[in-house]
Amino acid sequence: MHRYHAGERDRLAMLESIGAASVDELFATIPPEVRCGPLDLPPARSEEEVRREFWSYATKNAEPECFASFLGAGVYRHVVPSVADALIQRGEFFTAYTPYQPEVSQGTLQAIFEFQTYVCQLTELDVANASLYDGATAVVEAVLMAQRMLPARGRVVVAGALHPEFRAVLDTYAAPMGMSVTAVATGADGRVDAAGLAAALGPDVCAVVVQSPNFLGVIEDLPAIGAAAKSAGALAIHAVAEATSLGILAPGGRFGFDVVCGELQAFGIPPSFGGPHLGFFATRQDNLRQLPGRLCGQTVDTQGRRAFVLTLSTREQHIRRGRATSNICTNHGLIALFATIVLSLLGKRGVREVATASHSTAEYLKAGVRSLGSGVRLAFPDTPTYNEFLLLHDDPDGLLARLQSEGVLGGVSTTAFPGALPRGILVAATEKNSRQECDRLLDALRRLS
Amino acid sequence: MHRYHAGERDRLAMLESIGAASVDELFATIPPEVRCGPLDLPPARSEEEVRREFWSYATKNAEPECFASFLGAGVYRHVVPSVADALIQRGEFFTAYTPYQPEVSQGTLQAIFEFQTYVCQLTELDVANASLYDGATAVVEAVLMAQRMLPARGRVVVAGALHPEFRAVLDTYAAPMGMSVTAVATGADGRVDAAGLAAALGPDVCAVVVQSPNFLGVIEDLPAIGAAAKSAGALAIHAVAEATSLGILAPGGRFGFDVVCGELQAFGIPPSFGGPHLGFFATRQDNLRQLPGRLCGQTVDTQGRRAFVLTLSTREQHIRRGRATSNICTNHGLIALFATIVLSLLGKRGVREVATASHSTAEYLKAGVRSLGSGVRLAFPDTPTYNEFLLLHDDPDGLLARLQSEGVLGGVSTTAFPGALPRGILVAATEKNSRQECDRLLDALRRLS
Amino acid sequence: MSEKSLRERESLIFERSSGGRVGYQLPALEVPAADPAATIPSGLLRGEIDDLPEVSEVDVVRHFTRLSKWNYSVDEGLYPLGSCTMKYNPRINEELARLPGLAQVHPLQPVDQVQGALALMWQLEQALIAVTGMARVTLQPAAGAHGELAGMLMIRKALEARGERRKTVLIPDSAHGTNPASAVFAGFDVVEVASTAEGTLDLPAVARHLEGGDVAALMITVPNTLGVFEPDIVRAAAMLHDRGGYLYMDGANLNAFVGVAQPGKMGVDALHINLHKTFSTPHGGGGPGAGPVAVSAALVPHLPVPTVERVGDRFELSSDRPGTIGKVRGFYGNFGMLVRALAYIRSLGRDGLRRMADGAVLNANYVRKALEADYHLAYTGPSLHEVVFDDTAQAAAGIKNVDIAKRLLDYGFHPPTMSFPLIVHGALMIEPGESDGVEELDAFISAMKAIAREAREDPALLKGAPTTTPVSRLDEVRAARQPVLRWRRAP
Amino acid sequence: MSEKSLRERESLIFERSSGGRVGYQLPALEVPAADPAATIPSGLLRGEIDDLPEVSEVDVVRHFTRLSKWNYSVDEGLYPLGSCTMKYNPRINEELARLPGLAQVHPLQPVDQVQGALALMWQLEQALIAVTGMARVTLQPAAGAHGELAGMLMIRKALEARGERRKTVLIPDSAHGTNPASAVFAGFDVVEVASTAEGTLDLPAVARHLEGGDVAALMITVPNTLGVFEPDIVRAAAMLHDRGGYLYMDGANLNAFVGVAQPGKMGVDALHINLHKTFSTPHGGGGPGAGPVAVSAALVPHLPVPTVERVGDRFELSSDRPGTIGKVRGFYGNFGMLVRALAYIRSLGRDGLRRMADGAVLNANYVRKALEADYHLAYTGPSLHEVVFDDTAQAAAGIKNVDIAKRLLDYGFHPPTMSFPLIVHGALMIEPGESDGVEELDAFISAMKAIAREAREDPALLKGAPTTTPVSRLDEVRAARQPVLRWRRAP
Ligand SMILES: Cc1ncc(COP(=O)(O)O)c(C=O)c1O
Ligand SMILES: Cc1ncc(COP(=O)(O)O)c(C=O)c1O
Repeated sequence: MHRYHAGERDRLAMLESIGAASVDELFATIPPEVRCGPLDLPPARSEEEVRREFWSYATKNAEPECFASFLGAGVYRHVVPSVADALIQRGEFFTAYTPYQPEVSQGTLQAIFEFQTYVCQLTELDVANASLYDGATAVVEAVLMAQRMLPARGRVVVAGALHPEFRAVLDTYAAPMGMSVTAVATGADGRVDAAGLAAALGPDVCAVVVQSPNFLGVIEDLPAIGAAAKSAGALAIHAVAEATSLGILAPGGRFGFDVVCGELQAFGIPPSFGGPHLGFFATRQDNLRQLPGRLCGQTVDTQGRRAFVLTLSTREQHIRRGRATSNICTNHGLIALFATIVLSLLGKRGVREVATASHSTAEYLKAGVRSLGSGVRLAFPDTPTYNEFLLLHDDPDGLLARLQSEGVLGGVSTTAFPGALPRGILVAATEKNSRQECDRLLDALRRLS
Repeated sequence: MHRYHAGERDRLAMLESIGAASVDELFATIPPEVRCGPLDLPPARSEEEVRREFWSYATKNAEPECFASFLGAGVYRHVVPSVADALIQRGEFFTAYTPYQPEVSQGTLQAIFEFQTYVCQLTELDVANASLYDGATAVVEAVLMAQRMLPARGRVVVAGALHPEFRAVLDTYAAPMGMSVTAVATGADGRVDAAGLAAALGPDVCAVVVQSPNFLGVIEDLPAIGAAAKSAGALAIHAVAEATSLGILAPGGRFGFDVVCGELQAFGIPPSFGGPHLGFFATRQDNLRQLPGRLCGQTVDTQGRRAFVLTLSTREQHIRRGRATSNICTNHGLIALFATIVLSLLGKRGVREVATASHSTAEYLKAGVRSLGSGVRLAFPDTPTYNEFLLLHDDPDGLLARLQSEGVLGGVSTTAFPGALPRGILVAATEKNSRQECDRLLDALRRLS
Repeated sequence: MSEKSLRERESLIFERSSGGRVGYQLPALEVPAADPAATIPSGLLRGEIDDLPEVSEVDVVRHFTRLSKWNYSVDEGLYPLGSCTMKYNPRINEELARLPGLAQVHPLQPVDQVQGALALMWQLEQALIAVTGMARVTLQPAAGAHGELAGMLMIRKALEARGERRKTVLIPDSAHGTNPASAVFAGFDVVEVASTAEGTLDLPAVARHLEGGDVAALMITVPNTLGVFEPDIVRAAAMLHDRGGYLYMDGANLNAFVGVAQPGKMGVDALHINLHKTFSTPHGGGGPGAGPVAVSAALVPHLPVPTVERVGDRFELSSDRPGTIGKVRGFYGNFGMLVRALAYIRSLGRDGLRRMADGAVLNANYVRKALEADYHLAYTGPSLHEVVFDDTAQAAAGIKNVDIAKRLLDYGFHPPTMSFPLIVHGALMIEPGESDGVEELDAFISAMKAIAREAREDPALLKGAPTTTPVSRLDEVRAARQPVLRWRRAP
Repeated sequence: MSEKSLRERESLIFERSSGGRVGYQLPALEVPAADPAATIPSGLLRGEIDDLPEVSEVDVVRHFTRLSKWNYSVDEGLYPLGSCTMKYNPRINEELARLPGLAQVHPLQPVDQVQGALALMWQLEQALIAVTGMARVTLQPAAGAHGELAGMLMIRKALEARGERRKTVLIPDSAHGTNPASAVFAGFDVVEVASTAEGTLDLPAVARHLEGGDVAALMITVPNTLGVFEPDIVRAAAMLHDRGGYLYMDGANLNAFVGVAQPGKMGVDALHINLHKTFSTPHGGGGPGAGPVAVSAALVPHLPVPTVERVGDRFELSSDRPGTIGKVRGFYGNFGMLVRALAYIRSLGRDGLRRMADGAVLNANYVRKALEADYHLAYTGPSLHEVVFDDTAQAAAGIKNVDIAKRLLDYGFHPPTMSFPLIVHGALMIEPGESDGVEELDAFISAMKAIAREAREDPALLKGAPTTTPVSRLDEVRAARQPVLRWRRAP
């Protein structure tokens, strides 16, 4: 017998009670033509053997923690408090299902309520859901919501410097839903070109999506973009890929945006080769009935005690089916719990400190690059950035390879992405990058670029 | 303020309620001449910084898991089920105190009761305590118990191949207690020399201590030694350093030994540079009142429900003070829990399999050595061993260094120990050593010895 | 202050805030501190976020430890939630997913730096192909519903490639809510097909719909949401294929027949696999999961990009797939869950996976047999991995399925699924899974039997249940009518 | 079957056993299987151990998860157990102690292979020297009591080195039980010294004993077990030293004055430091701890071997110490706990350690002040880190300290220490520690006040307590009279 299953004694006793001669008998309804022989898989492995196999995968990856790493481009390496991972490993959290039975799920539910609150605080909006898959799908959900709210308008305008992954996923979803996507060119300063935006807007536009800081690291002029969207009657959507930026940057909520959504990975979620990360979605109270995904609300029990419960589920697929506000069911609950714990630990002071430290470190690098006088230069030397910036270089991949051989993961090459991005390297800095790491990068850039 | 402490607001409110102007005031009773200035220590470090410091310690050690490792000599590398470490990390277990309040400690208490049962099963004795510090102090406690029971006898006889660490600790404790220690020479077959034992015994001997498998890996003739001890009127003590051996070898309990005690580290406890490991102690029912350390017993609550409680504590220091059966207070509870979980997982089949696999692997190595015909040879080619054996070699340290450079930790050199041990290498094998690792060792020995 | 009130109530983390407490310390900033007011236009800045909490590390540990204690979980006992496949989540998988060489890998490192990650994904794809007998698998979707969408988008693409724009997707009325929702978000119109009296697919009805020529696909769950194998699945596939349609299989119930049968032999064109069900990645109180989609050769050209391709002994990420639907999410999938699923497959191996299905089916039939006398079976077809009772037998006493469920909480068990499948009114959908031994099932059965007795003899006990849980029944109407969805500082 | 009975009762693991279940799988044996019957004399072999359990992995996880839920722990709330210094156990320390480069290191690897481990031990020794102001520290002892023994053995050796064989050790009657026990196991005779009316050391009595010339040492706890600083400690040390004796300090209460004062300035010759108290290594439900002993220059020659020595930028293990007492345990100490303690010291740093003492003393005085009106203080000297009330005020109602303690369980708190110090009859020894914020202390205080009220108004509530715990009061007499100390298969 296998360690994950019950034993032979159980099997015999149960078959007897069922009145079946063998387990095979219980599969009698499955016709022979769909049956299969033994699976083409290796036999059961012990923990030791499984460990060996996975250690071998792990050692075939270059682990950023062993380098001075400046990788970002949507996935950031911030501090991870030890407590967060320890707590999510409590069986009560990670082996529970979606909290459909509130009487025995108050732990998960209260944590979701706290998560929703954090998202509202970060975004300065009224309501937030219990999580979505990731930043890309969160942006899609926002656009789909806009379409539902403005069904006569079939076009969405997106800033050119929207994360290419967000954009790609939006393209996948938009066409079948009968929507077209117009991108606004990025100006010479790395920001949305105001004239281009104005030109792109029109009465058929249901939403304007702008990411800030944008994919090139640049902080967008949210108030202006929000106002332009509003005056065109479209929903304004602020997409966030580097959520720690919200520690110092005002969110779209402050500027009348209808939705602030995106990715919370930056709050300590492991990169994990791209997932699971953490999509979030916040909007104004008015849009509540159109909100995609689960919501947890406060109520009382029969004895008047405060308690929490999943609510407003008439928006959801299990009730509304084909007319639901989204098809999402399983979301990213445990990662939302993780972020809730991280945000609780960071608290008022830490959320700000992470942002200022990351920003300061990036500014230090930018100053260093300015004085390098070598083969790299800042793409947008005069535009404010948060913790990431684009370095122009003709052969970014070659340069990165040379940096790597000196123990530096210098950033992400723009050649990895579709579209007409300037050739160069996106360099991201966080509070985890020591001054010494920064100096190593600058020194290597001076010599190798 | 520090993350481990409460905040400034608390401090002010509390001082006010106490009616003190400052915290310093509360220390007024400490005279100036014993006061100190700021401690000569670095300032508070963040998790990231602490991690960096400890990673640097870790990388300055050669990690046996990265080698083909045959280290043993009292500390063994057996399989460690993932579940065990996950469970002992539940805060309810590792942040609780000794279970003095049974109503809110049934978890710890029931686990101790199960631990005691496992020890009784492994040793074939009647009662076992809740753990001791380690194998060495367990042997000492056994000898001290013998002395209490036979106060007129001031000498203890130990087999020469008792683990040198056990022996050293015994020496430390024995003299102040007015006891002398006589060692019996090891015979040419690696076992206690029967004639030597007979000669050492006498009416002044309170205990005979024999380790099996002994420090040289050899299985002792427990029935004969037990009988000799008995006929001299002394307590027979079976010390165990490689507890997985009890999966196939009969314990002293079967042969009339009074005590079986020693070290349970082999059941998956991390080597951890020597501790914390897990001392155990089992004896016959008759000796119950003389047993050192804590005991957990079964009883009922006021509603007749089965429950567990620390019991027979009149033996212990907190009641009996200077006349206690031991001075131990804090023991190795969490490690005992770990072993309890490992033993539960291994169960009837696994406990035996670990032993047969370890034995088989060592036998494979011994056969390989026999056919090497090179510079190493088995010290005791004709005496049964369990999973460890002594390879004779003139320059064991040099040979080990050469093996290490090929990625093999070949074993433990006998030159590291005091006393007249034959020059050579103790080689230990467990179920974790693959055939390929064994072949690497044999091949390297052939070439390098 | 009442007894236990301290431990049974836990404030919101925001209410615990106390001035000057900190829960974390950052590494000392060694570079000059940049003043955002100098580097960023002030109109784009914000100040401190006032309502964020100030709590210490121990406050946080206690808060979430206490919260956790109000949850029920697989680690504590049977979790017979139908359709959810709650099974043991091995700890080794958690350990492996956290290996720094896996958890810390950035998705945009050059492929040379991530050969281990790609190898792992490739191995998982191969394993899922072995299990399903399908042509290829995309690991990208984040959950079952997401997989449904990806699958339906592929079907759409395939039709487009043939120059067709069919709009209709047939879905039995027993289907999970995500099926119609996903079809709609893929741009289709859903036509619901009523189930037969046996609760299975109405093949003649399907045939009638096919006549219109607009049917893009049939979405069907196998075994269906009653736990019954769809007897006509092969015929349905053939009929669809004859009429240029596709068969989408909801693979949420795959656990029932792994190693016994293969969707690849049933004529399925696409199915999602909830790794968080069949392959034991933890449900996490609501995810994350992973919903790989296995496809037939017909849909391979339309897989999302990138795919992992083996080239000699190297692995590559390929986006060279002209017919692709594109990407359905960022990067390559919920890699952390893929790690766990592959570890689970390796641990169980060929025979263990088959025995997993055996165990699931055995357990469900054991529970069915034991409770048949006490609870009504809406459909009596043979069960595979789950059995759906209803509350008909208790209706006379005014007892509803929810009352039975809540009373079960008092007996220390998580209840079955209730409001699903919709074709069973007052459903009690029980899926015990294969992890549990007979003693746990027996305890559950005794509880269910005791409740059946109580329903007859003392129904108020059920109506008033639960009484032993941290909170009693909630005012769900109030939650929805006066939504309070976030904390705000009391004015 | 009664409600909740399933979750509130958990069988013994042995009772869960079911034929054919396995909880673990070993790696495949690749070498030929040796038949022990062929390699080992049959008389020395055993067969399968019949009563070992057969359980699956999920059985084990559930078993110990359920058991854990019956415990109270620091992670859940205030644990005001006097003398035990229950404080927050940081998770980062658990993470670091498990680094493979630390946890997997074998103690008998050549020193070149373990430079990191030795560096860590050396750093911890330096840090403990900085805290105590003593000359050197041995990290070998496994716990406080073990440290006491090591310290007393060193004193014995020092006397021997001077050719003296003194037998008497003076110990105040307020001392912890391990003090006399350790002195006896070090071969001394204990003479108990009655405390003064203030509960402190009776200096004239010490002086009288010293006249005999046989006093090897005085063992004294600072601050003492009432939480009061010993006012005469410096004078006592001088008197002892004048007469050739030594001062052993029980350092269990060191938490009270770290960064404020140093034993090195008090004339202490040896003290143990319970790393599991002051330096937060987890208590683990009964250990493991670690009990390093810091010594004055006089005892340095007698330290246990080996010591860690720094030679240039290398570290060595040295056994070159002719006056050593030898070894008190295997290898070098509970290294895993040393890792945690050093991490704690690094995390708190210079100022954090001082603030730790501040917090402990502040919290104790806050609780004292708040409860003074409700509970009787046996000794009224100023408190440092703990305060000892007694049950005198409740005695009229027939209430004992144990009744108060058990009632506190119903309010969700762990009780104070009770049967210690022996000089306080009916003691309630409260040490809140520094981890808790004022709201947790206030909750505890309200509970204590409520109980004081109940003691007057409804004493039966206390006598019948606890009622909300997994079990009620136990029959401890039965446990001792009819000892059942292990499970046996029912015949
Ligand atoms: C039958 C069925 N289909 C689809 C789904 C949706 O899967 P997911 O929650 O992974 O999105 C579920 C989940 O409960 C299900 O039971
Ligand atoms: C004052 C005092 N001394 C000594 C000890 C013994 O320490 P340990 O339990 O670490 O052996 C204790 C432990 O409770 C104590 O409180």
